[in-house]
Amino acid sequence: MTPDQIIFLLCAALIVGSALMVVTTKNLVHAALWLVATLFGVAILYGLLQAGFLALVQVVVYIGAIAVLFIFAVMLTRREMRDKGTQVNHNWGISALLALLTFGGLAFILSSWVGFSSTAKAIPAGTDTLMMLGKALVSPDAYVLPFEVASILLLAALVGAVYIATSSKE
Amino acid sequence: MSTETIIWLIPLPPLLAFFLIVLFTNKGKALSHSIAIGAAALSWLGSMVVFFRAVGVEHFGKEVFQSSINWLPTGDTWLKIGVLIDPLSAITLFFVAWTVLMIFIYSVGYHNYGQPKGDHDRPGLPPHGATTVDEHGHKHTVPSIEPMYSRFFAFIGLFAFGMFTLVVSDNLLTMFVGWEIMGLCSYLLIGFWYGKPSARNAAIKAFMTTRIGDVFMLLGISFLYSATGTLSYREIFTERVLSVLASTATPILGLSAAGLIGLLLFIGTVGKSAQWPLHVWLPDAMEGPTPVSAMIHAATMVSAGVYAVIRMFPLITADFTGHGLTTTMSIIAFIGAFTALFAATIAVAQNDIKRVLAYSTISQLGFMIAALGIGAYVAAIFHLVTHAFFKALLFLGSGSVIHGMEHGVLHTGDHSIDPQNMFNMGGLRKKMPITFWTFLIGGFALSGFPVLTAGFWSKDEILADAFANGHMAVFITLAVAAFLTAFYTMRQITLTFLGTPRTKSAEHAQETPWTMTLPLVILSVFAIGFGWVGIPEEFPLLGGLLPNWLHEFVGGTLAEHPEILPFNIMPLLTSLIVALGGLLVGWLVYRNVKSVEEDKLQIKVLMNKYYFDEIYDFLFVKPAYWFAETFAYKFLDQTIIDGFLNSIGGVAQGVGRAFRKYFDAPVVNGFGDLVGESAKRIGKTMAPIIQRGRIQFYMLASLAVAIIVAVLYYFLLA
Amino acid sequence: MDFISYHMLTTILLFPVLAAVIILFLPRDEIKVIRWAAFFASLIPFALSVWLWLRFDSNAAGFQFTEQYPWYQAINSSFFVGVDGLSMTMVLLTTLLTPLAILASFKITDRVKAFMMLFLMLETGMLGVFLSLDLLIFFVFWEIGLVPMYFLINQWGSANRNYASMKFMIYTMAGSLGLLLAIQMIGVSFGTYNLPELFKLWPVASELKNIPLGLPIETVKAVAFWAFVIAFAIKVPVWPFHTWLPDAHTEAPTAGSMILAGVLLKLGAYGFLRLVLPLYPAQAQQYAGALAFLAVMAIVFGAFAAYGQTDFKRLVAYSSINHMGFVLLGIAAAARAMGTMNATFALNGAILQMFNHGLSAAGMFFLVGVVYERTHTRNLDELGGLFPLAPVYGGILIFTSMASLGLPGLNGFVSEFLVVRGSFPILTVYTVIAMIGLLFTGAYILKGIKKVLHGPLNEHWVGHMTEINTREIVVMVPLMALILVIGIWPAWILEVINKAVTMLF
Amino acid sequence: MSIPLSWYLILSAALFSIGLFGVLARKNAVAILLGIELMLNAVNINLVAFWRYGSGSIAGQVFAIIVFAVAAAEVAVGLALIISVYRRRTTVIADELDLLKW
Amino acid sequence: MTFWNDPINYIADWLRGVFMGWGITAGPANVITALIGIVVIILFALAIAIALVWVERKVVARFQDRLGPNRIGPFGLFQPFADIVKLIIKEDITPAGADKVVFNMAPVISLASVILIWAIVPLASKIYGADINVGVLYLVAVGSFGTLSVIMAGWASNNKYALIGAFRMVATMISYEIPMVVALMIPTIIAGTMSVKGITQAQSNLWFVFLSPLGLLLFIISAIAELGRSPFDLNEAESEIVAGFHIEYTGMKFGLFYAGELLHAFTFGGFMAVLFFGGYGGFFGLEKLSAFAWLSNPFIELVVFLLKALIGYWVIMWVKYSMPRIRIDHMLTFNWKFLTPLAFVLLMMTALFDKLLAPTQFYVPGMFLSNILLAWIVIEILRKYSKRERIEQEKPAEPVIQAAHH
Repeated sequence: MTPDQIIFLLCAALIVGSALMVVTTKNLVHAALWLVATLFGVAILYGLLQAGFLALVQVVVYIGAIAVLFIFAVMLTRREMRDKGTQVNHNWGISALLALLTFGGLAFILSSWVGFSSTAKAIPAGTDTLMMLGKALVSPDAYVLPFEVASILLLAALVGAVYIATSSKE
Repeated sequence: MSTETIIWLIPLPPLLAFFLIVLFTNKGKALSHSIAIGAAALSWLGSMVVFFRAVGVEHFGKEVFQSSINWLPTGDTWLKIGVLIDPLSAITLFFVAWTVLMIFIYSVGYHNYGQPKGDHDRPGLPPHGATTVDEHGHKHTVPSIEPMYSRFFAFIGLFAFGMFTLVVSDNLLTMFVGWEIMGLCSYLLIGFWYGKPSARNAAIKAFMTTRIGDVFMLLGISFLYSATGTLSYREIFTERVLSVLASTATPILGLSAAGLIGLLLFIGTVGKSAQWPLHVWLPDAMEGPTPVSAMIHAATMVSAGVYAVIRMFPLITADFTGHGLTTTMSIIAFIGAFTALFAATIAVAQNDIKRVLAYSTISQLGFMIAALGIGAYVAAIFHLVTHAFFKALLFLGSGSVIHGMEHGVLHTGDHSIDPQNMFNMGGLRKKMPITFWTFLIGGFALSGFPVLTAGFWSKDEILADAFANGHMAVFITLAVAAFLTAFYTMRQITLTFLGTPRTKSAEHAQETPWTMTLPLVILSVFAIGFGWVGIPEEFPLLGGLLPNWLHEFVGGTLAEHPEILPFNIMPLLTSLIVALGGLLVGWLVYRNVKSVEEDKLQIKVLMNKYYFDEIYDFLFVKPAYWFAETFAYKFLDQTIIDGFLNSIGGVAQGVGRAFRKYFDAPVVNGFGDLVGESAKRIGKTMAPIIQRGRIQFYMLASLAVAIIVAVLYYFLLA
Repeated sequence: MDFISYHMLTTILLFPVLAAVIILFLPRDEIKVIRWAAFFASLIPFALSVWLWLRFDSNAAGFQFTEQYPWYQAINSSFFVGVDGLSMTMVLLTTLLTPLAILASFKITDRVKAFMMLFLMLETGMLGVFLSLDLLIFFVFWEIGLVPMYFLINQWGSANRNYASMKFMIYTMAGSLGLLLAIQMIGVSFGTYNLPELFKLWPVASELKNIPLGLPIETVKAVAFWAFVIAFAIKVPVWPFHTWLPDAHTEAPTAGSMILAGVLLKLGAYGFLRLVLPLYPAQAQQYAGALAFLAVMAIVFGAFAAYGQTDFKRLVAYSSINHMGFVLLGIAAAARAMGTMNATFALNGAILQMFNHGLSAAGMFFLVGVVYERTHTRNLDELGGLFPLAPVYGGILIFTSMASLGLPGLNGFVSEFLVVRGSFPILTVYTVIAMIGLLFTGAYILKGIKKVLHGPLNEHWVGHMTEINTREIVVMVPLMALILVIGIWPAWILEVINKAVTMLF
Repeated sequence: MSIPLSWYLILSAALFSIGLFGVLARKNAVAILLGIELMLNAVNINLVAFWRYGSGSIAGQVFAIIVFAVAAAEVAVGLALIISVYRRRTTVIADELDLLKW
Repeated sequence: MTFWNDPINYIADWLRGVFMGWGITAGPANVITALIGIVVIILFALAIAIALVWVERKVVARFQDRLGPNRIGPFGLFQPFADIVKLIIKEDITPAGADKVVFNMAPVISLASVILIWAIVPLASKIYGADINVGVLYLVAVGSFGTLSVIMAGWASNNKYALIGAFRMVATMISYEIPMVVALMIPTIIAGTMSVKGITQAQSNLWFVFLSPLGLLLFIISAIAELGRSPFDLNEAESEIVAGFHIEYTGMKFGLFYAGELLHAFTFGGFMAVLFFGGYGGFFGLEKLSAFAWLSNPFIELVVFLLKALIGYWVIMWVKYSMPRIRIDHMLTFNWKFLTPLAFVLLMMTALFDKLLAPTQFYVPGMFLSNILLAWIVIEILRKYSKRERIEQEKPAEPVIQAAHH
């Protein structure tokens, strides 16, 4: 039981627990908050995996974005918050079953994979993964194209979102 | 500058002038005509330099000025084009340069440069005159300036380019180029006043008629080219080539290749020099402005036709053994002689001052052709040159007369008077003296007034040649033609200048400005003087006073010098008689004719030119149009071919319809509908159960299916 | 640049389509932008092909700038392009005429976007035919060129456009049907569509590996020959197959007629030169007489029919038939006496005639369009007396007419002279008959000028018939310049053609 | 590193399933989006874990980043859609948006 | 290694020694030491915050031509402690209908978001919490917690003013994060690293302000916006929404927000120093001379850094107290239509020149001049624009139509 494992287990607990809250809690705003917790936990996981950059990006993108999500939740869901009725539709039971099945199936298939319980070798000293990542993202013989495409996607999404959200005006 | 370079440059100034005027200066009248005249003067200068250098060379016929360049790549060889000045082209260049320059200058006056703009003149119509108010407040109607002044100079510039090109070129191709360009210009200039229906029809007539000739000429050129592999004169007119051509036979009329080619080319000339039967366009061409008639239809272009035949003389006479004309030659001789007489007879009955000259042109060209037909090479050239001078002179003179008459017409304001009709004139002698005297000189030259005039010497030489070589038919025909020539010339002079004015307009006729009279004077000098360079040695008294330079010089063009004819009194007497007789008779008859009615020669058939226009119209023009419109287009294309196609289309449609009706609709569609219907019914029953529009339900279902499939897949695999 | 210079032909070939795609994304209402975009887009291939022309080595035998990419390996068909002197001239002509045509159609305001896109696609189609060295590719582009033209006529044409476009379509389709079959047969028999190879294999093939239906080789060849000939004859068009042309030309929009007359007709003649002569020398020689007969019919009846017209545009359309007849005459003559000096003359003449007709016919159609735009009639009897109203236009019209009349000093004469010169010794009688056509060429041209320009000032058109404007002059200037230059100094282009001809045949 | 890969995989599987449940079962459209976020994160955990435990290639992180981008885009558009739907129909309950019904 | 040239490690080792002495194994010992370090840093930050209270009030007073606190202690130095006492003894109200948990969590997160930043603030070459290779990004990331806290507070207090304030705050923060990030990218590009320490060292010879003055300007503006201080203090516009998101907070909770804001401002001042003024170092290479070697002593550096940070903080205050509040739409327009484009242009330009000129001697002048040029162009554009605006305003009939097609 090394510190790492302790930390891992702690934030695993955090993640799963708050994730469950996300999908179950009645109050949508709380759900969003729990989501923040989940994502924060995931960020810590990244940290554990020595992907500091990703961890930070996770925080920036998600927790930043979630704040917005939050606002929408608040703005849109007053009525749902008033009635404290159920927040799940009527065939949630089947859904839960299927979700469990999925989990079971995944776990089963994964466990039958050879590399299932492999452990990581330490990252050799002096390798700057951040540098590698940066180079990989922009070097023509690596991932510049997907990267650019992703940026285009973002732009398109931005424009589209603005358009959709404002179209019903005037 | 080397002579060759100059020769290359001679045709260019007028072309430049053309482009300059068309593109830039067509608004400025003075600028335009200065450019044009300047260009003509440059070419004239060049031509003179070349001419006198040529004269300076001993035995010029043997070594000539020539240079050539590659033009068309043909397989592994090149078609060369170039320039050549030999005695023939040199002397042609001489008179062309002179007449062209004179006529350029003349045009300035003729188109009323310096006169006010017309009151209601339109481009495309002759100027109608303008009203001016003098200091006393009197209204005068004066000639108004040509609306398309600049355009005219542009056109004649282009024309000059064509003519010079034709003269200096050393091969048939570029000659043909110049030839056709002149054709275009004559078309444009005849149709200069395109507003007049008569003018535009005349233009097309001219172009088409000459084109008939040109097409044959093109054939001839192709034939020659394919037979000899070259088009350059110097290479064709060699013993070897000529003998080959003369010896190869062709299926047509048993002519030799040389003869056939000669004939084809000659047909081109027939068109261009308006020989019978293609003469009809020339009289109508008089619709154009008079300088045009003078230059194109008297001095240069029509002469170019003759020039071409003279050029081809070695070819035509390739299989000419000396006695007994070849088929080709006799055809040429016949057409020439016949045209000479035929045109002369028509000329007798014409009342339009320009038409008379037109027919006389035709007939004079006939003289030359005939001369060539009988092998009188030098005589032909001689007459060509002299004729160019005096006929240009006459035309310009007539133009001047018309101009004067128009002035009168405008002054009197009586527009019913046709200023070109000789019977409206008379007594112009006093009104326009310069015109009168120059016209007189020209007329006498035309009718071959003995000794003094150039026309006498040239015509006499032709007659002498015909007589000496015993072509009596030709001799007599030409003699009669010469008589008629003298007669109608005198008729013209008498009606126009002598006696008393027959109309008010004639009374108020006026001498024309110096720009018009100066060329008359200069040309009249040549009309007299040029005859003296070709006086035969054995001529009594005069013979030998001046060396027969012309014969020496021009004769050099041919491989072996044409022999000097022995002198014979017969032809001399003939020409004296016909000339003087004709003049005398003409004067006696028309001395005191007061009006058309008193003219006994107003014979219908003559006045209507033997109905040639009507006949052609009936024989060719109308059928051609019918053939084109009704047969070729309406019947062949629209009825036969398209009809056929449309019927195919119809059949196809019928088949298609039947197919649809009896197979598609019942069988195929039936089955299709069955499938569709059943699917629809199934859908109707299932929809409410499955398709509830709940996205999450869909997701759920798909997930479930996915899982099931996955499980099955896994276990089936395992 | 390096990429470009290695993929020159594909660049020239595909740039128009690329441009069309870009134009697709321009806003529909920005008509000006679209026009200019299309115009400049079409200028680029022209610039490139001029560059190509300068880089082209006329002395080198065979095809240059070749590019080959796998395309349809299952049947050994590859995307194979290249140029020799023959196609080079045609490419130059095409890329020159397209921008002019686009510039000429600036007056169009109806669905400009679609119009321009179709036009650029059309350019690619035509270029493809000229460039491709693979029978299948050749056919593909041959058909591609068809579709945009159909829509151009059918959508932007005048009154009778449906009939005309349908006729055009069906006619050509009918022709290409046989073409396709013949091509497939060759492909099947030899297992390749690669032209240079076929040139080597096919003419000398004494027996075929897998002959369809086990026919004797001669029959097969003859059938294939006629299939090719009819397909191309329809496109040229040769006499009995010509009736689609007057309709199509007359109904098409001005720019359409320009391209139709300027380039599309050349496709047929090009097919003759590129495929028929090299592939079927024997058959060509055998049937040269027939071809010559059809050619002469085209010349003579074309001229007569043109003379019989009262519709200006139709007149010009028939003149195309007449002129293309000379091309075919030259080809026939060459086919009869392959390899001789005269054949070289004839072919030089024919190819140059193709180029020249491209210039003059395009010009004529454009000028007709100019009048039509202003007076909205093409009826010669209603026109007339326009010269005083539009002197500059008149001048240009006369100039262009003279070019197509074959006036010496302008381009038409050179080529016609060469054709006549070449075919006279080989097919004397036909040539002589053709002269009638030449004569009536003059007749109908002069008729056109007379009926449009000449005559007293026509009051009815005062105010309608305005002077030709700068844009239109800009369209005409390059054509006129080339007409004059080729007329006076044809060597620069004829040398390339001549070299190509001497090396090809 | 003393943590076996399996832990990460199981964790992500769990997170994924939870998200899936959220997507399938939640009424509120916004909540559905939240579920999707969870699933995406589960994926990302896997990607990074595989990167860390796999051999040298950086691909895992790159994919993760691209997934971030996709997620951001998805949230933006998704919310925009929800907004406009809410404007028209004043509800964000997924089950009430059943215009696709037969 | 003496206390003087490397205090932190010195103490850390000593502590470790002590713990080992108590018989704790190495691993836990390290952990404990680290925890102690964290606590120290937090305490240090808070201490600064307390000091800042006094500084703020004093400076404001001077700006407003008052004396400011001067009763308690010399120059009123002990005023802050009085305040704290006051805050502590105030009643701690949680409004009815508020979401308790969230309501109470918000101020904590708010302060935490600030203190987290201090983990990477390089106080001196040897005195800092951590030197992570993505420090700059970390700054941004932690900033988003601030956003979160604000919206939580605003929503949880179940008060419309609070919510409005929160919305405004979030709008500001989210939108100004963009120019902020870009402004951060500029030193990153120049220095070639995202680690704040690396950036500081990269400026040992030349401050980046000389390479990218515009970058500094961008940073200041967006920093102020992030802080939500005047002129961007829409979130607590007293005149409209009383106090914005912390309207409902009393006592120490409010205190936490307050301290958080002050500390945040100071921190940004510090980052201004770090990113553009050479941080703790940047003596233009003086310290390399043996005569000035003492400059690189940690304590000197610490002092230098604090001074620079104070100057930055002072600038922010200066702006705050001399500028009026601007309208929310103006603010957003200003960001989206002006600041963001400018930021991107500047970013590209910087990257370009950095690539082109980096090794050459034209580097510094090139960068500087290009910045000046850009600035000039921007000013020109602004002038044209405002002129047109003015003309349109002066036209009487226009506004209707304006409204029409806006």
